[in-house]
Amino acid sequence: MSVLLDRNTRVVVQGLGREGSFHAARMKEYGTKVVGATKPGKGGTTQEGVPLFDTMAQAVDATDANTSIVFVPAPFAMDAMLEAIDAGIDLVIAITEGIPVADMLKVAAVLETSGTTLVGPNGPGAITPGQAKVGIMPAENFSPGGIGFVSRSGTLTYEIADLLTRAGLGQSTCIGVGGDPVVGLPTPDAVRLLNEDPATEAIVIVGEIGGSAEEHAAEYLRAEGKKPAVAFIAGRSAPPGKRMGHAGAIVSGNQGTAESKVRAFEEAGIPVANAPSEIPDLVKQALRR
Amino acid sequence: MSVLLDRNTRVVVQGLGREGSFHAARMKEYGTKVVGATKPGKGGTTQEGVPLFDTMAQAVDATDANTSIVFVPAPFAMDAMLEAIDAGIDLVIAITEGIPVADMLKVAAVLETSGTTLVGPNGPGAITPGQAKVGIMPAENFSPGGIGFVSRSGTLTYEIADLLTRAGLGQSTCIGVGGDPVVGLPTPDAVRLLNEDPATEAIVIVGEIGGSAEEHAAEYLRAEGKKPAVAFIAGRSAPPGKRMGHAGAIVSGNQGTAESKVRAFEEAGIPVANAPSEIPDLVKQALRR
Amino acid sequence: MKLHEYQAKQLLARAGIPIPDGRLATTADEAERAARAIGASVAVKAQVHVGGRGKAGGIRIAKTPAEARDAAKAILGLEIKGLRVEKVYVERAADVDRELYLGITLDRDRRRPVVMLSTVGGMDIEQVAATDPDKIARGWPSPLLGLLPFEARALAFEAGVPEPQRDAVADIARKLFTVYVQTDASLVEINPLFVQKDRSLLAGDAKLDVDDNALYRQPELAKLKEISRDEEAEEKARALGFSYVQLDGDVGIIGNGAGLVMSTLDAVKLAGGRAANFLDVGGGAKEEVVRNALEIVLANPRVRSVLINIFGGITRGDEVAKGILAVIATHPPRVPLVIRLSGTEAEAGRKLLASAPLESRETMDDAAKEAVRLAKEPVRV
Amino acid sequence: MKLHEYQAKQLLARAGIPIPDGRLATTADEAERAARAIGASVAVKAQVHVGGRGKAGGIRIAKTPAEARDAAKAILGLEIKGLRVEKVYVERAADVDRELYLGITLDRDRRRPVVMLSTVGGMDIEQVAATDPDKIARGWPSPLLGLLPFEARALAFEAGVPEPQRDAVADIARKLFTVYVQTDASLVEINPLFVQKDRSLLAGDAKLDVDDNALYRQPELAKLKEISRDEEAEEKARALGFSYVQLDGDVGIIGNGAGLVMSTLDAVKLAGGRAANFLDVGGGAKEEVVRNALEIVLANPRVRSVLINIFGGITRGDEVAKGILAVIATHPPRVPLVIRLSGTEAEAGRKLLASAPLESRETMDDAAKEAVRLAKEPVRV
Repeated sequence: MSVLLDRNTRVVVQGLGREGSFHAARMKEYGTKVVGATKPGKGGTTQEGVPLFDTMAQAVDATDANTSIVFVPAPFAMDAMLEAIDAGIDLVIAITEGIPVADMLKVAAVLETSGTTLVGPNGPGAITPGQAKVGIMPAENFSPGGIGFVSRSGTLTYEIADLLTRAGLGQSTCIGVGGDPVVGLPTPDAVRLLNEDPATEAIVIVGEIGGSAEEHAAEYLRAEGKKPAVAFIAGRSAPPGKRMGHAGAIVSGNQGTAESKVRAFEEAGIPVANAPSEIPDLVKQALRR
Repeated sequence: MSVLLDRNTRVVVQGLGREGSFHAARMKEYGTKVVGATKPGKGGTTQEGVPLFDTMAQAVDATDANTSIVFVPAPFAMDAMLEAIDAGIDLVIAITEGIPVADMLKVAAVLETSGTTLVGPNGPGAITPGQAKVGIMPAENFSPGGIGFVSRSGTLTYEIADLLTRAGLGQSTCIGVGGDPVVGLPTPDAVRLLNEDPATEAIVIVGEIGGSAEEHAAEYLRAEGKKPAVAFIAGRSAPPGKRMGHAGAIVSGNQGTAESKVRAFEEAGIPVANAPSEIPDLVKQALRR
Repeated sequence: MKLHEYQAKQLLARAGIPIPDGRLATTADEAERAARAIGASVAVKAQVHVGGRGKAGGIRIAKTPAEARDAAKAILGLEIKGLRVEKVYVERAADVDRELYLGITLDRDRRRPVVMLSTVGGMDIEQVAATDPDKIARGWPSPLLGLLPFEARALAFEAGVPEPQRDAVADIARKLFTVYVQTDASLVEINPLFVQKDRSLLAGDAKLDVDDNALYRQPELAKLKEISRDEEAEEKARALGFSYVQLDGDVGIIGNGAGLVMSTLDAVKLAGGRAANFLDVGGGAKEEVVRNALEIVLANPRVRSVLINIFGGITRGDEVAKGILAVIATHPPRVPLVIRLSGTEAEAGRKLLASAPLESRETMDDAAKEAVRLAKEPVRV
Repeated sequence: MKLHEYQAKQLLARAGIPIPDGRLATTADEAERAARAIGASVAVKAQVHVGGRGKAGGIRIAKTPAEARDAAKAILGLEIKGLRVEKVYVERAADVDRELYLGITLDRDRRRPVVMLSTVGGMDIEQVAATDPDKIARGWPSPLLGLLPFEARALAFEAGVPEPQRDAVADIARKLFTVYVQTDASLVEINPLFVQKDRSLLAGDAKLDVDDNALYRQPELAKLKEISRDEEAEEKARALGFSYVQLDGDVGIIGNGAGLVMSTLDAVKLAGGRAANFLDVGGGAKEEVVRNALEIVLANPRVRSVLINIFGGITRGDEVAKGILAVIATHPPRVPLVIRLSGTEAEAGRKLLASAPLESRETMDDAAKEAVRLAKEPVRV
């Protein structure tokens, strides 16, 4: 068991450019079933062993795909996501960064009435180690196990997965929810999936300053948490009022500060690591209790 | 039993102008629970015994209304319908005529993901004789009974209800679905409601040339009809290519002609009256079988 | 409301859709000057609000300005389906390789706009729809999101538009959808959409009908309204809030509600007569309304009797009766009237009419029979 | 991207929102002429991309053109929060009765725009939100339908806007929402929205921030971009595809991924040091990228050591190592470097760097400790 993706995951790649084809090859190497890619006008041909389709609808018809991964450039990403939703894809994972917020608001509105789950954009994707990887993460840092892992950050995800793996803490599913202000599966929703996943024994939540997703995740776990959890917040040293990178980590007022997030987790009885390196020990302690 | 409206119907009037207040009074006379009306800026006052509210949300909060009737002029009707839907009203009945199709397309899109049923626009409303009238029909033509009655036409509804009543055929619920090209509850959906209503013993369907709602209703009854039905199509003498009034009855190609509709009903084993005056006898014959 | 080709094309051009260089002309002189300014072979095209102008001689190709002059002379003043041609559009002739069809209208069943694209252009699309439905690719964009790029692309693939034009056609489809939304169109069509020999695209013809109910918020388009002589009566009726359609029988019809009026027409036909018109006075008819309605119906010289069928709802029978009495008193009609009043205050109305010089009947069928009988009687003097 | 008040107001005016008569001036002369043209008392307002200009002396009222001249002289050249005032906006003074607040921004939790309206205008709205949240009416319109009339009306009722202005405020809210959508704004605000003594409304101040990710499709707005001296380094970094924020410590930071870089800053702080900057090189860093990043970080004279923390995903460790070696070979850095490489091809990278004049560490914590230690050492000559 796992959430979002497993051995039955069948992926169509949307945007088989340089980055898309590089990562399609890495996903195949990992054993993910990459069943097709969309490339309008090239339908019926193949590229590096991947069958190409003109439209998502055709790709789904022909391959029974249930997942897509979006690499298309930001100006075309909304269209790609909506095409995947329209084609009835269960899980869309959007890697693209730099998508206008207005586009994501439209996508979010369409998601409200669709059966599709969107992970991202501007995230590394998701991986169920040993079963399927739909993303751009370096696979060697991940290993199968019982830790469900949610992160708003890309490279920090690899860092922490590496620490967990070295500590012998394999992962059930790792979900990079994406760093944009508007994402398809916000941290609280991702946490809920893992909380309800029988294969997940403990949850690691990696947040960032800005927004209040971590606070909501903490509230949820306080009320309904079924398993131990450990948190980490990046940006605790950030001065207020400064915008740190594309992550949308804007600190303003009392909302979204590291303090507010740390307090929320502590009030929910969830230990908060001071540095990524502390996470594995905290997880082990939490599992022992 | 009945469909859409009954003794528990609690109506808010949207648009208490000259026409709205005239018909609000007629509805109250009939015994319909007219619990309020919206008149922005007049919230907290009353008009002719009807409590006024600034917004639909306030009206629903204060009165527990489950139904609204829309009389506001066409340029503001979309807003009124969307306000009612947003306020969680179960049944919206729109009397207004002349609403742009583009506005109704937006309303229809919103309806798709709401729990609200819209009857109309550009129709006379609906009545469950003896229980509630939410519309502009002259009540004296209607009487309680077992005939479910769906009509695309306004005055023709009164005419036929009068004929049914005189023939001793009372009505369960009469639904004037409205004459516009885009309506909230098209004929087939209204027929489905009546087909599934235990209090309805037979169904009368009054259609018009244009569109294919009657064909779809016939198909539905052919497959799933549980009770006898009788149909009438207005406009059988209309020459092709002529547009007859606001009803949107445009005859073009092979679609939407009187012949096509009559054929569809006959193929479903549903007798079609040549004139409204034939309807009561056909209903009686159908009930006898 | 229908726009002329040249008006529709201006709207398309504003949205970025390529159209041929063209100029409007109302005289042969102007047409010649237009052809000279264009400096190439031109098409001279009648601007009338009916289809089939090509078959009726309303389109001519001219290789020189002098030929354009002759073409305009031949076309201007022509009657096409009863409409006199008063304007021609002089347009650079396209270098046509193939013809596509692109149109957007309402799909009533789906309650969405439908975008239709076909490589069988230049034909009557309803014909194609009837005989070769697979040749038309259809898409139903959400009215809340518009025609998305992927939807336009999918249409182009489904229709089989070949590579060199595929993206351009999808782009034009999206622009046309913008026109459809921004003009509150009930129909917008490019047929044919030319593929030229140099592979570029060009709107060959354009049709745009505006939703009459939306004209109040389309002031720029409302100004383009033109009323032909044929449509004058309909237009006059519309200005009074009526729906009026002239037919070719002799029984004038006045009623309230489209369905009721249509049924009245049907009843006249069943009684062996032929209706002279469709006239729906709408709701709440009073004296002045009745007078105006009678005036419009009687303006048709073919009318030999008038059947007034009112079922009161909003409309009150006594008000209608008063209206009729007032009209009879001041402008006695030249033909017999048959009245059928029912519904709200109908009894009061019938009482008022009891001694008036007209026939009153209780049912629609009886009233129709009487009106048909009277229409067949010799004309009273 | 931030717009100046005068630019934002032009966009509001174009959408039909009333703004005072105003003119831009870059000299005292121009300000005097502007005041004369306006012919009334004016406000002379500094145009700088920071808040709180009023308290900093950036706004003055002038009753005569001569006073406007003096006011402009006093304001132009002023430094407000480190930004030099180079333009003033001369604007007809409003006849203020009351002040409202109207703003639109993103509600991340609801994934919708939030429209906020309050009768407590002129204040810092975050202050009001914290102390008096009930004083702010909020609405969350659908991004697919826009701010509907009933929603705007409900906001005006909820905020308690009194009758004479209620409809006008609702109307302005809808127009402001159109501006928000059409400009791809991340924030648009009218604060204060003046109610004048004659009951009319007027935008007192206007703020508009544009979503940087949407600038590609907002060419007109992109042209309005102005870079202050403070922002030059950030801007230069952005042009190279980096995110850069200058801070006030002495440990220069380079990393890939916003979260990782933030964690690196945190690690430096935990190790007792202070970061000099935030620099995220993004994905796929190669030689030139590393060189550019180092150049930006070292341009800050406060930097006494540099910590490079790369966790390879798209980015390959060997490429990063090659970049560092090339930079060291051609432009030996003036301060010690500490490198931490992990992830894709990290081992290969570490091998390449083995003999280079820099410190390499296996973990983020160790690397941070070393960088902090080095920053505290006496400067090497």
